[in-house]
Amino acid sequence: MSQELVLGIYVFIMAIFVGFEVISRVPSVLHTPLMSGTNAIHGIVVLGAFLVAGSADSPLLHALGFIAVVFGAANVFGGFVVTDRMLEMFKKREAVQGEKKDA
Amino acid sequence: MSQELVLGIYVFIMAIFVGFEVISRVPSVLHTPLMSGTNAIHGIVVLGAFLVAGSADSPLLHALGFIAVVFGAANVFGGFVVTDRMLEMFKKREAVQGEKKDA
Amino acid sequence: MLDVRGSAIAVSYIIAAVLFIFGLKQLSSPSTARAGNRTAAIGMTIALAATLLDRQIISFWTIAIGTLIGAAMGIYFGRTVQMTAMPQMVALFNGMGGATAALVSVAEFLRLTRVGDSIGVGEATSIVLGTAIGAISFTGSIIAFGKLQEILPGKPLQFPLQRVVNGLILIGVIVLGAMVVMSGGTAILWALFAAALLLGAMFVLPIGGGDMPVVISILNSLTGLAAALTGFVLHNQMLVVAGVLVGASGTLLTLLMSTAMNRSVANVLFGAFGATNSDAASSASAVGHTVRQTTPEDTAIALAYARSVVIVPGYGLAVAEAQHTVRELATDLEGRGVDVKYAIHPVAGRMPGHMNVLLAEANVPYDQLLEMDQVNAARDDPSSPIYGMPILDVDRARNIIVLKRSMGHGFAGIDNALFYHEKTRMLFGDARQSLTQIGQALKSA
Amino acid sequence: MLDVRGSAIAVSYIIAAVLFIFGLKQLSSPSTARAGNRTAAIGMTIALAATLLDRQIISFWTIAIGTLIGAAMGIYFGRTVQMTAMPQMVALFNGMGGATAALVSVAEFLRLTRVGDSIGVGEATSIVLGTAIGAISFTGSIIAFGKLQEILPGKPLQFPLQRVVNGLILIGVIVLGAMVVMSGGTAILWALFAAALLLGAMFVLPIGGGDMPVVISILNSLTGLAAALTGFVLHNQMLVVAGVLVGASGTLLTLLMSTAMNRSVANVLFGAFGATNSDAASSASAVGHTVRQTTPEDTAIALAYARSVVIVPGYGLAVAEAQHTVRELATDLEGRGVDVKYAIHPVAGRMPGHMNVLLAEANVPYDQLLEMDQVNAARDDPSSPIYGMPILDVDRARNIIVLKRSMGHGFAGIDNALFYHEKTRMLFGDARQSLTQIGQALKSA
Ligand SMILES: NC(=O)c1ccc[n+]([C@@H]2O[C@H](COP(=O)([O-])OP(=O)(O)OC[C@H]3O[C@@H](n4cnc5c(N)ncnc54)[C@H](OP(=O)(O)O)[C@@H]3O)[C@@H](O)[C@H]2O)c1
Ligand SMILES: NC(=O)c1ccc[n+]([C@@H]2O[C@H](COP(=O)([O-])OP(=O)(O)OC[C@H]3O[C@@H](n4cnc5c(N)ncnc54)[C@H](OP(=O)(O)O)[C@@H]3O)[C@@H](O)[C@H]2O)c1
Repeated sequence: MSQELVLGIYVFIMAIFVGFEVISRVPSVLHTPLMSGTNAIHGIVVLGAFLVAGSADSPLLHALGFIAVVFGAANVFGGFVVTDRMLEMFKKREAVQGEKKDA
Repeated sequence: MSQELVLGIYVFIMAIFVGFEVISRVPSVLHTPLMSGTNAIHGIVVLGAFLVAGSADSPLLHALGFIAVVFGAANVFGGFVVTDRMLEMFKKREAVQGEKKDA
Repeated sequence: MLDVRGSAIAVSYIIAAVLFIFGLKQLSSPSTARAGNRTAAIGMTIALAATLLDRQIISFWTIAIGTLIGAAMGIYFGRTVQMTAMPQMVALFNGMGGATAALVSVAEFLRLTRVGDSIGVGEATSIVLGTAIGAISFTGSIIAFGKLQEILPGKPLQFPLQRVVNGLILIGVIVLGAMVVMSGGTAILWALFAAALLLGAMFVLPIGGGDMPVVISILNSLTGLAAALTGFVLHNQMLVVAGVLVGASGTLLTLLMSTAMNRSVANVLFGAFGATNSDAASSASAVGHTVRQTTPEDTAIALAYARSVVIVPGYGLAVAEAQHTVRELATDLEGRGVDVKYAIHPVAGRMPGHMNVLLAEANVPYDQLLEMDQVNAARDDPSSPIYGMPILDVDRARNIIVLKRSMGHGFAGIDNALFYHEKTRMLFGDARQSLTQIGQALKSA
Repeated sequence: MLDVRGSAIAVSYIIAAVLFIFGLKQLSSPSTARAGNRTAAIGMTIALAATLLDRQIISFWTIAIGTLIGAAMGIYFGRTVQMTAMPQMVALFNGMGGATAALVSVAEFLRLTRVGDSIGVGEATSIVLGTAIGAISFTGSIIAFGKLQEILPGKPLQFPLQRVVNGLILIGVIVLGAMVVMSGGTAILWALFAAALLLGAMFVLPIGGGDMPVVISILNSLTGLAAALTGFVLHNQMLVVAGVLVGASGTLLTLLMSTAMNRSVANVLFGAFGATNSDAASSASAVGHTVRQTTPEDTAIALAYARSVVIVPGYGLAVAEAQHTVRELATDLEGRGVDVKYAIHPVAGRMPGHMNVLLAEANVPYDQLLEMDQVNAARDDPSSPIYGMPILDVDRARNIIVLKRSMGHGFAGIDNALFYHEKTRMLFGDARQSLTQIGQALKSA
């Protein structure tokens, strides 16, 4: 094993613990936004697509990179936008009633 | 920055998150055992003392290593023993009553 | 050793990873959840901006055009999708993420092999797994999307020897993967890619539409894993952290749903639920209990004179888009001094927490949504496929009124003993129409 | 690249790190806490056994003898210490851990410089910080031990220009550390070590005995940090993880205590609490309210005819070792149908959660211990140094009986308005004696 692999394993394992600890605190009311929010986060893989598309020197790599960027960007932007839309709707009783008075 | 340093920073940061997440779930009833249990865990630094004492080739290093091993071992053994003693006393209502019947 | 630019990029990635974690932490309370999503989006922006500083990138055109197109698509769909269609949307975006991870893995392989260096075992393994998992997640999500969007039939699609065929494809993927790790070869990696695409589709096709939420959740965690593997290939720890966070989230939600459905994950994936048990279900309904009907007017009177009304929204309410109507009805009842609450089963709707989103859309404040705290496992019929699933004790109510269009069986294809309960009255019709009629009747009551 | 043995050691360390985390997770419930402590101990055993496989180790004698002596000491003290003396014990063990970290850092420096290689800035910084923090933690803990054990006076020890002197020592430590990082030099490192030892002692001496719990908690987290830094020097990530976990724990407990005391951490460390405010305190007591006394017999009757009794244990109960007596009294009262509960202030006793340990020792089941859920911040006197500290609303009770030996002021040195409340009766005398007398009176009541 290389020292880098050992360190990588630590990062991996610690991330698992962080993930389970943090996410197990999300109440079930918020599970749909959680799902679509994490869905947006894994779109971060688009940075790999940036690297491929930006350094491509053959038509094949260009094509692969382009498709990957399109898909990845759609994942990221769509994911965050739709999650924000959902969470905008979650309001407290007072907020909802305040709004009704305004209307 | 070396790649190893970058990885080390990730491990460090992730450990901070794990630590805060895990420990913030410990109820205040258990804060004294938590303090003495974590106190035992930092005794793990005795493994550094093992390395120093085991590879010493000068009287000074021998002395430093020896003192460090004694202190570190006292920290580890004392910490775990005293925590175990404390936690042994924490009992549920039924357990306590069962014991009283036995007596 | 990283130079100054490399160090700046590395530090940006660390900051992004921390922001992702903080974002998820903020998601744990409705009052901070929106800020949490934005925190994560800021992390994403920082990470992507830092990536553009990478010296490897020599041309920005492909990136710019690709991002524009992708962002336009994402924002358009994200803005316009109906809240009832949330599960499809998540499936679609998830598939895109999976495709990205697979394509990046393949491209990295092409780059690394062309340079001529032999790839290390660790890297090759990460590439193979990233390609396979990403591809499975892509086609699996597309099929799930098709089923939920009702482009494909929701019923489990089965054919003889299906499991054998799927098993063979799986073995093929594994063998091809091992070959790539051992001897390289671009052609083999492409074959692996194709086989994994096929496997993803074949794996989801035989699963019933009612089980799609679980499937999407699993595919979500698979895409996270594929992203983390890409991180190993690119030596980018931030990607590993982000991917693992998503993987953990998907795994937890999957376990939670299967607990709430009282079925193992394996049963969901391989049980072809809603197909095999249809005989038992129809025989049960043949017993010929009587069903009592009611009218919107009678319902309105019962509601007006109730002290406490508990609304148990199901998928029908979502499909009929009656969340606003039910909200108006509830406001009316509250005006009359009736105590109104919503009791939401954890797997009501088409994804976990889906009903909460729909009711939030209809302006129901989140502190009025009761989570099912008193669940009562296992009831009357041990031979039923949903025996032991946590249920809401609606039959403890003084009166039960069920709103649906027919005596149809829904996704699960099982008869519901509640419909024949002596306290139950059925109010047939589209949920929105029925609720509107009740509302009108209530005004004159 | 690590060879097979190196890989085995690395994997063992990873397992140990995971076990530490699981151990702490189990500590979050009283029913699994004991198993959690053992899980951590297993992790420790695996880690130490793996270390012995290290090729660097050529002689085992020093290790064996040192471990034997240290283990014997640790086990003896751990077994025999009184539960009331827990805080001292933790301080002592903590100091030993700090000393170990400092000595290991110094020894690593000696080794690395003797080989003649120049040390990298990162390593040198870790060594300097590890040495300084470990040394501060060592002497600081020893002074805290002395204060709690009443070898040293509990009152803040102050002299003119103290802050200036401490500031100068701190600057000295920083300058020496910078010199070591820049130019090396064993002599300078020893000077740094000595200065840090002095700083630790000087830092804790002016802090009052009542604030020792906060000090111990800070020193605990510092030792964790020192261990983590040693991990950086030894390229051992498990040490980093373990050290950071302890650091996080200490930091959280520190914040929690200062919140519960309604004081900032800075105020605790530099406020010399209990010294500066004594004038205000004595002037308040000079107002001359009347104090009403009661007798054990009257108390017994009041208790016997109460419907509900809430026992609010303070440090006096611990010092008098009356936890068993109070438990017997409570059992008697319960036998008479009185509802007995314990309400525990978060910083009652000498460390957080200390009272819970003492009552558990007296066989009080943990589900009978109420945590203070309704705290009421800020009461009558805004000029009081404890104004705003969360308090238990004991004055909402029908009758209040205070057990103490005198009208003495305790650690904080502040008068208590409760003693002069019209519903309050003072029962002077040692807590155990008073409680025993009440118990006897109760038997004949
Ligand atoms: N949420 C999750 O996380 C999750 C996870 C896993 C599985 N699932 C599955 O998803 C399903 C959710 O249960 P469910 O009861 O919500 O869905 P369901 O089983 O599909 O039942 C939907 C019901 O709604 C009625 N309906 C449909 N359109 C209607 C309309 N316009 N007006 C009135 N009624 C209408 C249907 O009856 P008619 O046709 O007679 O009108 C049908 O009985 C379950 O099968 C569950 O196992 C959910
Ligand atoms: N637990 C924590 O985490 C924590 C953290 C930070 C600070 N502290 C500090 O620790 C102290 C804890 O408060 P505390 O009220 O428990 O301690 P305290 O302020 O020292 O008061 C102890 C009281 O017990 C009485 N007492 C002593 N021996 C007695 C005996 N044998 N029988 C009967 N009474 C006896 C004393 O009165 P007589 O002399 O009149 O008998 C004194 O008033 C506070 O100052 C608090 O700020 C605790």
